[in-house]
Amino acid sequence: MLAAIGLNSLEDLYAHLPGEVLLNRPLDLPPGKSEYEIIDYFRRQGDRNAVGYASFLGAGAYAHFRPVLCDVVASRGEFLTSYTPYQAEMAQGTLTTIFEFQTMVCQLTGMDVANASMYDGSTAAPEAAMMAVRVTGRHKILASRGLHPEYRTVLGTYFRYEGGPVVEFGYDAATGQLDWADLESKLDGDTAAVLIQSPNFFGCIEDWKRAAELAHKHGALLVYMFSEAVSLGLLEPPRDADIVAGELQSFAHPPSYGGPYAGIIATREKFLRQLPGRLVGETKDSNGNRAFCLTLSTREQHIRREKATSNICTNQALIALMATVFMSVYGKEGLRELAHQNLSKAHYLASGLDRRFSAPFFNEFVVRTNGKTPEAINATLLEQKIAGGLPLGRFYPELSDCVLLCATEMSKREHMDTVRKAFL
Amino acid sequence: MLAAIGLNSLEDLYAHLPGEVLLNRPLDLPPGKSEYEIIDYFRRQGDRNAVGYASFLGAGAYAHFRPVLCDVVASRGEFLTSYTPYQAEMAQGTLTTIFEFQTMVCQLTGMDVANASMYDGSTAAPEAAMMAVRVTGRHKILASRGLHPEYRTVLGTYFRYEGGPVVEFGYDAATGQLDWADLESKLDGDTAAVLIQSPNFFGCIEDWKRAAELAHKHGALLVYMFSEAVSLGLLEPPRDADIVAGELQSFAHPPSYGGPYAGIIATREKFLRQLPGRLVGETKDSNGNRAFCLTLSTREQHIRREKATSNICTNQALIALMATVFMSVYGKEGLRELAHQNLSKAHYLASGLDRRFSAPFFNEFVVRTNGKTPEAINATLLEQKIAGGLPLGRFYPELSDCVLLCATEMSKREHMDTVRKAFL
Amino acid sequence: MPGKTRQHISQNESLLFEISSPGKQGYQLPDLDVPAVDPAEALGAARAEIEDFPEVSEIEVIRHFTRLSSWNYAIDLGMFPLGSCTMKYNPRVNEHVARTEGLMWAHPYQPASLSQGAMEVMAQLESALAEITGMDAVTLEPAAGAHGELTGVLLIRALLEARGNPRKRVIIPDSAHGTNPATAAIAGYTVENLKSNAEGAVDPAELARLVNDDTAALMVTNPNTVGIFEKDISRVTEIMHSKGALVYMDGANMNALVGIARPGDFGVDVMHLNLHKTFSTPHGGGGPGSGAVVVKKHLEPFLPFPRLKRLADAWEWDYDRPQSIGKVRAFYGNFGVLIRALAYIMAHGGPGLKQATLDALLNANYIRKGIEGYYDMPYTSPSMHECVFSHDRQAALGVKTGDIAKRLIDYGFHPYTVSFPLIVHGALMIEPTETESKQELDLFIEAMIAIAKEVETNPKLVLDAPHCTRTPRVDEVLAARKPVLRWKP
Amino acid sequence: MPGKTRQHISQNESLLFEISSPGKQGYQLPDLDVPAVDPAEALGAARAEIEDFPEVSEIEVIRHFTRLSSWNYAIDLGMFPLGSCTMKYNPRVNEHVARTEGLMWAHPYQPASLSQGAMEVMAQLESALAEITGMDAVTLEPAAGAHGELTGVLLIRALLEARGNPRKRVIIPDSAHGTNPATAAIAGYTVENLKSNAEGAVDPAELARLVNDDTAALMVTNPNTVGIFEKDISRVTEIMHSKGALVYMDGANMNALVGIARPGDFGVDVMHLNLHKTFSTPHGGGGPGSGAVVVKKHLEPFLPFPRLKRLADAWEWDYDRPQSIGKVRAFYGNFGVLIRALAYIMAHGGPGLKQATLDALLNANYIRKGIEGYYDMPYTSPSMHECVFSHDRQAALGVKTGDIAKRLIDYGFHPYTVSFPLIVHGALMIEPTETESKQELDLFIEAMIAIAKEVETNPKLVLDAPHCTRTPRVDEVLAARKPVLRWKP
Ligand SMILES: Cc1ncc(COP(=O)(O)O)c(C=O)c1O
Ligand SMILES: Cc1ncc(COP(=O)(O)O)c(C=O)c1O
Repeated sequence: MLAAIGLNSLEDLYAHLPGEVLLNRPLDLPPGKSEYEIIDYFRRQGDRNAVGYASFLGAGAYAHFRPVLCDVVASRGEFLTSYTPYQAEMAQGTLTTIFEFQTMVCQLTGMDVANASMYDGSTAAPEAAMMAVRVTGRHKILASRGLHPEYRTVLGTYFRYEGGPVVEFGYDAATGQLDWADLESKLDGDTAAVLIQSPNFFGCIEDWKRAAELAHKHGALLVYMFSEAVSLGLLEPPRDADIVAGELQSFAHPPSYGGPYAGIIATREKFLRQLPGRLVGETKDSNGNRAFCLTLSTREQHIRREKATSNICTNQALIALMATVFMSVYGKEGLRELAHQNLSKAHYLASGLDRRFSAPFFNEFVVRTNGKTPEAINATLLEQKIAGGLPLGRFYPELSDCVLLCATEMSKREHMDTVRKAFL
Repeated sequence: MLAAIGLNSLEDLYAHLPGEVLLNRPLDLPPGKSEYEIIDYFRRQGDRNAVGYASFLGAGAYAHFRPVLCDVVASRGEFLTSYTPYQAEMAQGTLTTIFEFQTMVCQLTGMDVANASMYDGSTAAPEAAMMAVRVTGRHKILASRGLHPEYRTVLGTYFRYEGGPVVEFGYDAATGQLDWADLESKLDGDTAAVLIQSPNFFGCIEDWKRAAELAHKHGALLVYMFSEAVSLGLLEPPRDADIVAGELQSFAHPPSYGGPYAGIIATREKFLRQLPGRLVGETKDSNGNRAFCLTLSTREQHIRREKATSNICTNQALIALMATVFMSVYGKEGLRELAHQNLSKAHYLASGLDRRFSAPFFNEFVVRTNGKTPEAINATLLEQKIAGGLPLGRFYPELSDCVLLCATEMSKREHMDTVRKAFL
Repeated sequence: MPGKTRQHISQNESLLFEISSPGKQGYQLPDLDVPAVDPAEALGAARAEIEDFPEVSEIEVIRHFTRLSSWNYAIDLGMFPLGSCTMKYNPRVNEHVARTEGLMWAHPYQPASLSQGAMEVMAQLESALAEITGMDAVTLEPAAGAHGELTGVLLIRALLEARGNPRKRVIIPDSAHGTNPATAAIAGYTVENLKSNAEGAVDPAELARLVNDDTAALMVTNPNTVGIFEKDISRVTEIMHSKGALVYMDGANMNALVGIARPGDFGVDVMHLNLHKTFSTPHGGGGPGSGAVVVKKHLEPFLPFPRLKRLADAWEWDYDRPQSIGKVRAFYGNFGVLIRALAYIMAHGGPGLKQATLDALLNANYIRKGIEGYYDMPYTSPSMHECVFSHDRQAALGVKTGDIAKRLIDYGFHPYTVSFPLIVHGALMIEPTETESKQELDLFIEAMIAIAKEVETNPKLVLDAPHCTRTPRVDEVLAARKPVLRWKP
Repeated sequence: MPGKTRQHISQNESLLFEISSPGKQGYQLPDLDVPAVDPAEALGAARAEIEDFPEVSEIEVIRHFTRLSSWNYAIDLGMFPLGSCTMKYNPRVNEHVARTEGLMWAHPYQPASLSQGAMEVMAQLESALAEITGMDAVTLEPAAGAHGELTGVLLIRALLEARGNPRKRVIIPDSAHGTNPATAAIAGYTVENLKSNAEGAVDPAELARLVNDDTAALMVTNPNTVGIFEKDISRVTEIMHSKGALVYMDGANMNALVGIARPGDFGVDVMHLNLHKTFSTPHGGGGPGSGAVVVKKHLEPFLPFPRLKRLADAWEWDYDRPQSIGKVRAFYGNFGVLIRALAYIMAHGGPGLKQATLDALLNANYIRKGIEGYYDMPYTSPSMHECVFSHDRQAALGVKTGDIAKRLIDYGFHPYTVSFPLIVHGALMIEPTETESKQELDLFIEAMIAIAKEVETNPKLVLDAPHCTRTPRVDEVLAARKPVLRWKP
């Protein structure tokens, strides 16, 4: 091949680079390893993490059972090793699954349109907020303190230079739901959106109907966020919200130490043009048969450049595919039953414990540690191969005597009993 | 659907069965379990077995590294969930891989033709022997005591009613190779075949050239068997043998507590019509393009019934496919290097130990335990999470103070050192 | 270089050997952590190289097999109504659990103390199969159905020998699968053909005429290969037993009986099960399978060794079986397949297994009803899990069952079983299994009807099928006339 | 019921919602081992049902997605020469290790004492990326390239702010990828367009003219999007630095430099890497990716928190980062993708990574040589890892780059990147990557030449392409004119 292009050595391929930019030594990295050694290495690293622990951690990353089919489908090379479906004629597989994904997300959220995925729930927050800014022409964002603390941090990072402030409003010390008075006092004519999360970070269900009324009264949009997608199996879809954004990790993806996950954004038809991210639409092929393709890309960076609705390009397609398979396997009945098991397990876990908040909850809730420290309780649990809940002091100093506990369909009764004992 | 076939209840579907044959109670089996519980159950059973042990067991089942691609390919539904490729027009995938399998088996063994697989190495022995009986019209089978003891047992079971005796000949107490005098003394005009294994059960390399000469001198066929396929990466292909039969488990399949494995039979062109099992042949489709299909089925049970060359129907296709991928991944150089690593590791393990036999060996060998009992040595190794070698007394009373040790490319030096210490 | 004889690359995948070129590698081994040994020195002679063995890169391997897989049809792509093959859905969780580390890496000779989990799995499966069949003991050693048949006939022979006379003949209905006679022959018996009656079933009178003191056994398939339950089965087993002969049942069609009738309850002495049929383990393009054999108490002493034995607190392998026929296979059987079968049984549970049977019967009868107006039915007794038609009506117009099968491919289905059983001239043997949806069945019926009409209006269309596959009709005669069984440079 | 509008079932897969029918189930949950709670009671209001949500069986799920997958083209099926996308082989061992139990089930909030393995993996990757790029510090938090760009520009802004003035403008060459300007805008900068010179490269003089005290940074891609190394890059970075501005490098094309040149050595202050390009993590139909950002020491204090911190004998997460820009994503990044990237680096090792780069350059130049006689080349400087042509010669005959791309599909290849970069009118942007064999490259060259000839002899053939796919030309205009973005009953 070298001969064919008239070169003598591979080094000639970059002989034209200016000398001063060249690396004139080998990379300081060990020589290549075999498959066997690589598997061995990661196996050893994995074993240094928690293996075989029962976990009661939630807080934005949930351990749900993963139907085997999710990996079976996502492991097929035709999906795994294909690119963004720009060439519709040879990507109908991916395009069809995204169209199904968009549809199911709409069905779950009660919205009209949904995109093909965002990076994750935390980045969906600023994307939704920026969308609201574009829609309303206003600049102020109101974010509930019940919104995942890390989501709020990300929101702040993105908005630092968006020209408008991100103002937080509090939660009701008794119920754990948003503080209506505080919210109302901060709503004004420049408010673009109100961001709430339900179930919120404390696991409490928010009253989105009332929040929507309030926001709309001031001409702001309501952004309904969620970090536990399974809750949508039982909760009323937030029909009055203007934008629904959240995290689908619960659908088939393991906690995986924080990523990759998949965010979603869904909204009403009328806001479609302001939606960020990729969209798949139905159309016809030249034989007149139904076909799908990427569409409305005039919103996107590769066409609109600095005027795009977002800078997102690569998204989380494969995770979205896993979620699509997950939703297909569980289906209408299954998703409801799954949610119901989460609800029941969490309420079993909560029974007898000193819950900090009174609001209804789904599969997470906050408990007081009464005397003991959260750390002490978790330490005793660790000895029994149980990863306890999240001590809240880190994110809410005022709740430093509280722990956020989560139960899912994977939580076994005997482990829950052990946890409960630790709190009594 | 019931209505469509004019029935009222599902029970009507078997109402015509005579009452006395009906089971008039539910099956005494527990109710159905979920994926989650099933995975949990087998996980628990697996954990009751040896997990995380280094093993030096061989003796017909070998722990070799499995290139990831083997499972990736064999897990594709198109291969995994297809049937025997009777309908060539929709099975070219399977047919092509079998054709490649047959070819690679021929290249490895130095034979002209190979079939699409047998159940395993042990059943390949009687199939090869019965084939020799058909070819020669003779009835006596001579089997080396160096042939895997379980293979010999299976041979005996199959041959009990074949009309001819299975006579064993011994091994040389010093070299561990076959006892030439004993073999020669038992060869006669009614001998259909001489079965030898190389490397034999003791790991010793046999002189198949000389064995072939001897067998042929008496008009018998030489059947060359192997249980460790990796040895073919370095050993001379047994070109003078008339039939080569063996076990391919080493190529991509884990020990899996004894099965499923995959047997092979290869032979010379002239014996083709007596070959048992399925064969794939090259042909053309109606466009004149190369295509493949099952062929020469007039040898088989579904056509020939009681006169078939064998009663085998279902074989080990998927295991053969894994082996095909394994051979493709390693290829010409790799298989040789793999064999070389096995050779080198085994010789490292053997160094300093009191080998019972003097013959050259590949990746297995017999050691004396000098004073200690094999059981005692293995007990101490077990404490260090090492599964030691196979105590031979069980199969060879005269070797009850000996252990059969095996090393593969997966054997780590530190573990080998531990094992060696245990013997000193 | 592989030329694009047809435009699309998926239209002409080369053989590995044609992709191969010197020096290409798809593997990497760890560095050797011990001194390298010189092969020639250590082994005497070492081979120079593996002549013509492929040399390809990793990406070429994955592409080669991925492309090839796209030429296959499979259960995962659609209905696979092969009669007698029970091509049902293969649950993927079974594949998952079969790869459980502690099970897949278990060595057959590792100490019993480190094998309790594997033995527990086998013990659980044995007892479930005994309960399902109504038999007393089980061996999981046979690797497939035919292997199970051999095991079973050897058991019969061993028992008769123990009683003093192995006898000479095994009676086999003319409707039986080829493995039955082939097996009897290996066990040293001569095969006596039993003619089926007008319903395609065993005729007790005819049977009684044949049986005598030389008769070792009857090998009967129930439901038989025309999908009909042998209604006289109890009478049949009596006849055999009254003559001191035994009854072997071919259990390939057990998918029709699980949960509703048990061979052990109607006089069967020994039978095999195809775990790769009734119990959903994947066929994998031809195997592996498992041919578990279940027997009545009187045959138990002769079962292959080793046998699972329960000690106070653990399982052990019992090799002390003086009357055993020996071993039919090394080690203990196709363990990996056994895991899958147990997982299937666990997932269904007792009620689920019966439901599956009922759905299998329902689907078969739904198809029968749907197409019986278009194809001849040689035997009209009620169908169980499969229904068998003949091509007589179509053959009269020059179209044979094999042609109809090929045309079915164009409609997106794998063909039914062609020209088996032999007692049906030009058979179309259709077994949908319980895992097909009504939608898929309706599409199949639609297709069969459409083809029946094509045979009348445009037979050539059917005779030249398939038209929609990348590979049109393959010349099997040419393949057999001058066999090319391997690639050569 | 899904009718067979086209004969073969693989020719018309329905949507899940069309296969769905009430009561069908593909799941089973364990029995609830705690008291069942009444949803309405516990939650106030519970939804009645998920309207129109699919109800299908397990076999229907596997068939649906297996069939759909057969409509896709992928790296596993053949060459995917998308310029700027670095579609190289995705080693399967990476998928395997990403599913290591202790890693995949690690919860981001589990105690550090139970996360040392995960942190070790990230630390290893950070140091490898620093060495490869010649930079001082790394954040693995960004989820993709564009996300990394945003992180990088925010870092620049934070540094400038710390120096007293964030400045107003970011200079971006007109050849840049759309994410560059889109990103600058989000970071609150106005974008200033830098016209490329006759070689499609940055013109130092022109740049010097533009930079002033309002200039925050230059976002440069090197090699640039026409596959040419910016030979004046050192001069360029000097110009920026001399004006107190910084240099951001878009590292999407890093596959051309690994092991031969390091951005840290030619003045780049901050850059992102697309681990899903250069480091082989699969694109998965559009993601997930990872946009690791590497920076020089002066930007380190501003990196997103938390940062890995080495204690005496363990890793911990350091949240005490007063100058940090904050977080760009929850938790620590796309960990699962990071595992794959590290596995890739380990498999290649130092020498292997450089070899991969050389092979990538070789393959791109081999293709350039092979087809440059048939397609116009707007910029003739030496190509690095990709080569960019224009359709001018073909457009004169009425055939555009998009048409040539569709025709390429008929030859079994995924098209190159169409009409990017914008500075090339009707661009054909071709990046083969190092993992393609000479055989595949020769087939591609053959195809490109054949098409060039078809354009002259039979343009319609090209204009109407593709002809060999199950889906012919798709109407994208119709899709955009009246958007149907979801299925409705
Ligand atoms: C009726 C019948 N008997 C026996 C067999 C043989 O079983 P196997 O193929 O597992 O050896 C089959 C399978 O084809 C069969 O259909
Ligand atoms: C040159 C260039 N820059 C930036 C990007 C954006 O990277 P990502 O898609 O990972 O966000 C891409 C990928 O398409 C690219 O090609």
